Amino acid sequence: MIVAKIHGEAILELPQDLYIPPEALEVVLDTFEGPLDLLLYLIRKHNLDILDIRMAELTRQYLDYIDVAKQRHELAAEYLLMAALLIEIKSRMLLPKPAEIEAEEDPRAELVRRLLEYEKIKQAALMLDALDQAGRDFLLPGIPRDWLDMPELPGIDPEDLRQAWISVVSRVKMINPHKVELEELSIREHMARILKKLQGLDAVEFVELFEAGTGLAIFIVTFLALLELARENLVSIVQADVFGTIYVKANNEF
Amino acid sequence: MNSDKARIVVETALLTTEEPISLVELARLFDGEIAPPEIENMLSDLRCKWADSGLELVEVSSGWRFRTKPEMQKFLDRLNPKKPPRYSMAALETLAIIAYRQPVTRGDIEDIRGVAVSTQILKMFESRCWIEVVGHRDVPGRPSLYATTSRFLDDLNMSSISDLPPLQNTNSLFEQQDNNDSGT
Amino acid sequence: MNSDKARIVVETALLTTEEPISLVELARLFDGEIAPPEIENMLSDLRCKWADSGLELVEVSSGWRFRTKPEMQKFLDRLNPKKPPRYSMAALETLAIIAYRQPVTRGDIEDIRGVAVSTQILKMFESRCWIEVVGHRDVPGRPSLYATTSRFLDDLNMSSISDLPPLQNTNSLFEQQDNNDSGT
Repeated sequence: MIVAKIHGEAILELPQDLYIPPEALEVVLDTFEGPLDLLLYLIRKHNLDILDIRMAELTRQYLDYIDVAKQRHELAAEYLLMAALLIEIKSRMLLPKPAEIEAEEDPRAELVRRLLEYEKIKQAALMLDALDQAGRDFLLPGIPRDWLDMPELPGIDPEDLRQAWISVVSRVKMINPHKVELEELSIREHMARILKKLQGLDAVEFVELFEAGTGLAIFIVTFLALLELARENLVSIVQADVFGTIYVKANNEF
Repeated sequence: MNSDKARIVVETALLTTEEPISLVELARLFDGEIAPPEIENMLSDLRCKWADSGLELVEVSSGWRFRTKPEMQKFLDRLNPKKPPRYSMAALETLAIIAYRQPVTRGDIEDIRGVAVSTQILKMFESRCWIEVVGHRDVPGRPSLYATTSRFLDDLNMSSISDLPPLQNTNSLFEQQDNNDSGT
Repeated sequence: MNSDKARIVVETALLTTEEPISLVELARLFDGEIAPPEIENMLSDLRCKWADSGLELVEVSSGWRFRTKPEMQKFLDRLNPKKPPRYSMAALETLAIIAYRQPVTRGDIEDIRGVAVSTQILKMFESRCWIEVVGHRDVPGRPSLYATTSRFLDDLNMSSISDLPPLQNTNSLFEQQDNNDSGT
């Protein structure tokens, strides 16, 4: 048996969800985001084409709905405003159209536009919610940097030192130029190295100061550094017997 | 510095910040010694290196960052059972309007949703740095214009607003219109 | 779950948690399916795996966590640059004298600079482990002899003191000396 025809298509039975029991309305009401949401719900539940809303039916359902809700809720003004709008649209559709304003837009058009836009946004909201969200669906690595509390120390580079040296030298040159002389760096470096090695020790064998495998140049520089240390009276070089072991000791360790 | 060492530095920087790091910022790690194109190569090396792990290197709106893969969440949730609350439909709709229709005023949002927008919802997204006021519409009252931030894109793992899922037409309306159009 | 997959889960948990995670908590990741001793094995595997990176896996009192290796600091600090502090000219000159003329006493430095050297400057470089006392000159008062340290070389990216910029040709003073040298 054909119950109804929608767009020329035969409907054989009533949609199951066409009727909403009144006591269910209150529960459902809280889930609606507003009158547009409620209208969309009613339209979709009726499986109706949003473009071809049957205003009489929709308005009746909507009014039933807010009537029930009104008894138990303080109803938001937006719902009443929507009710007024629906009734206005319905009444305009009932009026016979004089020929001269036939071209007038369907009174439902604006409502349909808003419903479609709202439905799009509703879907967009669900799509947004479905996106992976930092903190909810994935986490971010954040290994703490342990040293952040440490005060930052000034950084320098070798060029800073050279500039500082030049500044010292040029100043000294003005005062007393002959006191400054250029020395072979590596001899100075080895002097410091030898002193460090001697530190805390009674004496070190002369040959131990020469590291095997470091090459002739290093041997010579080490030897020169030793001579310089002796000249500056920073180390003593001792040989007890002829051809005996030569010992080197720091003079501060007496 | 050799490139293995440099790659380790880039990896460490990315693992120690929750914020994404841009190429320009990554170049700062090396005081300009390594050019951005070379750093881009390192990033793609790192992406391969991490392919079989629980994190992945991704490019989002404000730069590069690691994130956990979705399949890890099941386990990680057991470690930290408190989950951030889900947003209400009202909040999500408001966010969707700002994201898809930006810049919008509060009035625009109310027009689309058909109900008043609670100040709380806007404040909540503002405090999460997901939306911000980007200007004022030149009408009486000069209402604020809201737009989404790059933090919003980062948190949703997108590099631009065009990565948002496309809006769907929900009705035959447009099909019909198309037919009508082609008929005329 | 196979143990490779489980190790990935443990690694991911450790990389995304700021607090150390105990063995018991790590076992929670697997809902008790994997026993703590097996997780301990994974942790030691992970420690080896990370050995050559910028992070290291360490056990602290409350559990396991990753931390950044100290040698990464230099680079990571450049990401959030503050205005870098600088040494005074007096401090730099003192350091230059120690670097180029080591070993020197405080008196030597004062002779060269022509002004008194503040104890604070020497203390500052000593506490930074850039200079150290390597001996005492055998003269009345037995003054300390200062030299630079290997830490100083490391921090300035030099492998030896001879990597210091050469002083030749930087000043007419040295040019004269060079001429003299070549003349002899």
